Amino acid sequence: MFEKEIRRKAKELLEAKTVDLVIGYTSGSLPFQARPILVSSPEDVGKLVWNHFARSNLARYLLPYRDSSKKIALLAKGCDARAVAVLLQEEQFPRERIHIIGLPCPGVISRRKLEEKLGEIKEEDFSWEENSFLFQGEKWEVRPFLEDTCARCRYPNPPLYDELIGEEKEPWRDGSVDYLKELDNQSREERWQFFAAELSRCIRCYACRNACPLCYCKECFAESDSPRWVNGVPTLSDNLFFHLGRSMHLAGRCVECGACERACPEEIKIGLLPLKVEEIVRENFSFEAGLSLEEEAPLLTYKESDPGEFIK
Amino acid sequence: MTASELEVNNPYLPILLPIAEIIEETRDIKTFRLQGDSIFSYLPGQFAEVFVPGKGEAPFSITSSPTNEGILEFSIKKMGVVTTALHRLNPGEKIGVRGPYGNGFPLDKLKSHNLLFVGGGIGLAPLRSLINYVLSPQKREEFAEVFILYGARSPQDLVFKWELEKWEQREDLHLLVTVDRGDNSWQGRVGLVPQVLKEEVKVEAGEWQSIVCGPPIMIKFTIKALLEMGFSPSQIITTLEMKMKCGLGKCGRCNIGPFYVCQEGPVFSYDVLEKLPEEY
Amino acid sequence: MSKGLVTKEKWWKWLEDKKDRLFLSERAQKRYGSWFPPEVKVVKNGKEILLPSGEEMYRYFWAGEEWKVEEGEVNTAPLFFFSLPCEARAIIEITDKVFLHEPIDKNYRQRRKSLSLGILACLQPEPTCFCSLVGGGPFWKNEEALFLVPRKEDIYVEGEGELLSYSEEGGEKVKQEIQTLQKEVESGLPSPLPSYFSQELYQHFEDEEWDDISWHCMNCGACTFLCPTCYCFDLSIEGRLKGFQLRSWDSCMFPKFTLHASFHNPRPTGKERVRQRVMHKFSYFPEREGNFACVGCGVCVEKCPVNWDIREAIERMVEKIDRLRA
Amino acid sequence: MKNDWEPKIVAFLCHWCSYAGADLAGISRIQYPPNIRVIRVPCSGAVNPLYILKALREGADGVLVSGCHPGDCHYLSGNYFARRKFFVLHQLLQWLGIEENRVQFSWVSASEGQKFSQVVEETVEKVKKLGPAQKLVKEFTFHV
Repeated sequence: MFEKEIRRKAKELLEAKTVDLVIGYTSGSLPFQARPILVSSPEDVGKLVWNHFARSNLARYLLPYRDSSKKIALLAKGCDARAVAVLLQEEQFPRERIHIIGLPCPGVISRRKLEEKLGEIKEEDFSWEENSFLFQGEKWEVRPFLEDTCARCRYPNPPLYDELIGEEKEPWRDGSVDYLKELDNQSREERWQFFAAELSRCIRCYACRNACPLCYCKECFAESDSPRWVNGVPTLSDNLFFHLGRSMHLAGRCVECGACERACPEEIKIGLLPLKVEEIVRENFSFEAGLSLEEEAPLLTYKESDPGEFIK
Repeated sequence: MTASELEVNNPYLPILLPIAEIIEETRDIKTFRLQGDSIFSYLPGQFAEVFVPGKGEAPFSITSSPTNEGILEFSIKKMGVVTTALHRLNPGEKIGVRGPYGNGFPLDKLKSHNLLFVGGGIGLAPLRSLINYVLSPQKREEFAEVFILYGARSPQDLVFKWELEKWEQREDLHLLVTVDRGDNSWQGRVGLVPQVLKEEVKVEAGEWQSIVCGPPIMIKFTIKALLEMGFSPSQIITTLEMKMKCGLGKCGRCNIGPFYVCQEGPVFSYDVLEKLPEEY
Repeated sequence: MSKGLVTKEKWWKWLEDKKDRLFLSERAQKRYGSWFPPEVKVVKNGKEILLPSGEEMYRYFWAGEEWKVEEGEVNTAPLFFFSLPCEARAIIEITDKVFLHEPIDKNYRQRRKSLSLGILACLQPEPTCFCSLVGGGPFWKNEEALFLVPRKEDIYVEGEGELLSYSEEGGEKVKQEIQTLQKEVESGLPSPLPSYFSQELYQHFEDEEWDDISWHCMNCGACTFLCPTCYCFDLSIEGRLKGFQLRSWDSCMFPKFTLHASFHNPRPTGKERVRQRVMHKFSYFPEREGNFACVGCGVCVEKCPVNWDIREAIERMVEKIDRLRA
Repeated sequence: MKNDWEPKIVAFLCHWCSYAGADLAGISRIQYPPNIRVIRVPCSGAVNPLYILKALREGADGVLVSGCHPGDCHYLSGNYFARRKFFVLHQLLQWLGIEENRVQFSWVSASEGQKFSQVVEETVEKVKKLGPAQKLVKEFTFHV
């Protein structure tokens, strides 16, 4: 899956000193994991991997270098590149210090779904293609195994890149697989029951926030002492407060990558809230974050014709 | 189970005491005096957790001397939520205290030595506890010479001016006061503490113990100056500030290396401190 | 201490009057759920019982003319907690040492006094498990707790108390079977860290390895919150005119954990915080209390969103230490 | 107790229009329910969604946010920005099935004392129907 090309490109960029650092994925200590890695020497490019388990949004790893002078090459799936675009637009990183290696994304696969359908799994039983894989010799489509957040992806291809490795892909999404839509079809009481159950499991470790490339506030409202919005105890009401507050703060900025949900150690469907917010923004203000560097963020602008019936 | 079967007290529960007096030291520093029979006994250099109902709790070093019985004083700079709330209080209102916590100054080690106190800004607060302890009629004979060097950013930032005047009058101590920047009315010394220390404090390091407290940067350069003056690391004692919550060595945040500042500190001698990681 | 076999029927009989006072760890439930009634309360680990994610330390209220404070009551009904050896060890060898050490933490002590522990032998260590590396083992036991090995039709029990009176003598054969089983389970596990590790690790505080080790950690609190041994907490208040002093979980991974009111932060970046976590578990705590503050349950490894693996950090430092010693 | 229950409603009123509108209602002796607790804000655009959540968390049974009519903002466009923000919040709360009727928005100008009293009446009525707030109110229970 273009791993060789990625390594070759990384080596080339590092050797030519076009960049000082490459941020990509490497294989983890556990099977079915690809974790973020920083490569600073051309000898280490062999550590880079590219597969169906690139769960993180790497754009979040750019931010610690904001005030350095390092030039960074970033491997970017569609959503990573969209996040970079928002960061650029919000002036969180200078364009000239980032080199985006775009990667059309084959979708992130859920290990849980693999286990549910295939039983006990071992890494060596698999051989992977972009759209399919062989498991113990048997061929399977990738699609049913995708993470919920990825099954509804509309932009597998980076809208912004300095170079692209691999070929542009058709989005998976055709409306048939969308866990947000499934929830839309439920009654409000059912939805509330669903969220109450999900959010009462939240331990407020803030993995979702920390995995988010756009949650870069120096002090998050959830941890602020003055004013103090919530306390540190993960009760349902304060969990709800945190996730609602976070979703609202991401309104018109969220790139729908779902990294928050994939980061949740309790596997709470936490992406649904920001995703719903983006749907509201898209349907009412015709805006999607991270697709253009020019178009103004929807909550920083307005139209006189904006919906207002809810206001008396 | 190792714990005894005896009833234990809730160590987090504060005692509520009315504020007897509030002294405005500077624009942003006030000294709060609490009075009462229920005040715990403590040593110079220890600290306590101060609780403002409805606002929160924070640790402060005790600035009064235990020789002044039934009195507990804290000098507090307005910084965050709790300190701002404290600054809004009036005499008569109740606040909670629990403690004392920490090791305090090593009195046995200091006994019969000459003592050089070097304080900067509000850093005089914990030193004041020991100074007044040493100067008290009951204890004065146990210690030899006393030299106090105190500095602040400006004349307005000097704390305990009312007490500095008293000290000035005493014949059994030397007092040097300096400011980083003077103003029109300032007749005294101008100069940074470490600099004044090197230039004007002529002591034979051998018989002295130095006790240093102030902002981190001042402590750093003062220690350097003291070492140059011939003080050995074990002759330099300082008291540190760290973020603390419980004061009981349990909440896990105030450690420097394996030492909890709320338990094994806040007073450290430099021979211990220099071997610790610089994470303070 | 006595040993014996308890049949299924007798086990259920013993459980009969304890149903509503039973706690079972999530990981023990996966393995031994069928041995417990549906009423059993499943918790992540013992921390959830002894150090809940939020608890009231005392109340305060404005009584018209002045402030008052008063203590709350801790529920002290006797409880039973069944868990894997690692999770029991987290209580006995780590949190007990912190909270029952002077000054005794009253709330913890009250709960602990009424909590009986049952250790269920771990027969299927997971790929993330490393209890043997840090001084534990799948058959770790303690004289304070019941030790149980559930088998097909009966449970092998060691310990004291009422359950033992339900047991029958197992004889030499059972003893042999249990020993064989133990050997079998322990065979694939790593050997203990060298005795010099905790002291030597401290000497490597300044090493540049920490940059690399900590790089991909996002500094969320998943590992610390889910860890059965991580006990660090925050104290804060809730409520203006009446309210309570709250104790809630805190994490050394969060910048706020050590941030001074002056905005100075002694552990300003992820590197210092990751190092603190490793050092606390593998150097500082052992120095103070004599054992690692890690029981090797592997939950942090399993749950980490970015696969930050504490075993790799340890391995790397062990290798370096051994290289330098050679 | 249910019969005696009166909702507490926090009202964020913009200084230039709605606050003046409330004032006018007072001066003109127009009656409206005493359930609201007014917080004056410089502009409806300055009302952070967190304020609304916080009011509910701290025990308000309802929240009213009121500003100048579109086009009348003292700061030219603050209320247009507010409208977008609150639209998203309103939709989100509605979708989640939490408390969205507890959160009411209105435009009330400085001359609309009558309208202000109506808005308050309607808000109180709606909140009364819902009963005391629950879902976002801070909770605290002892664990074991």
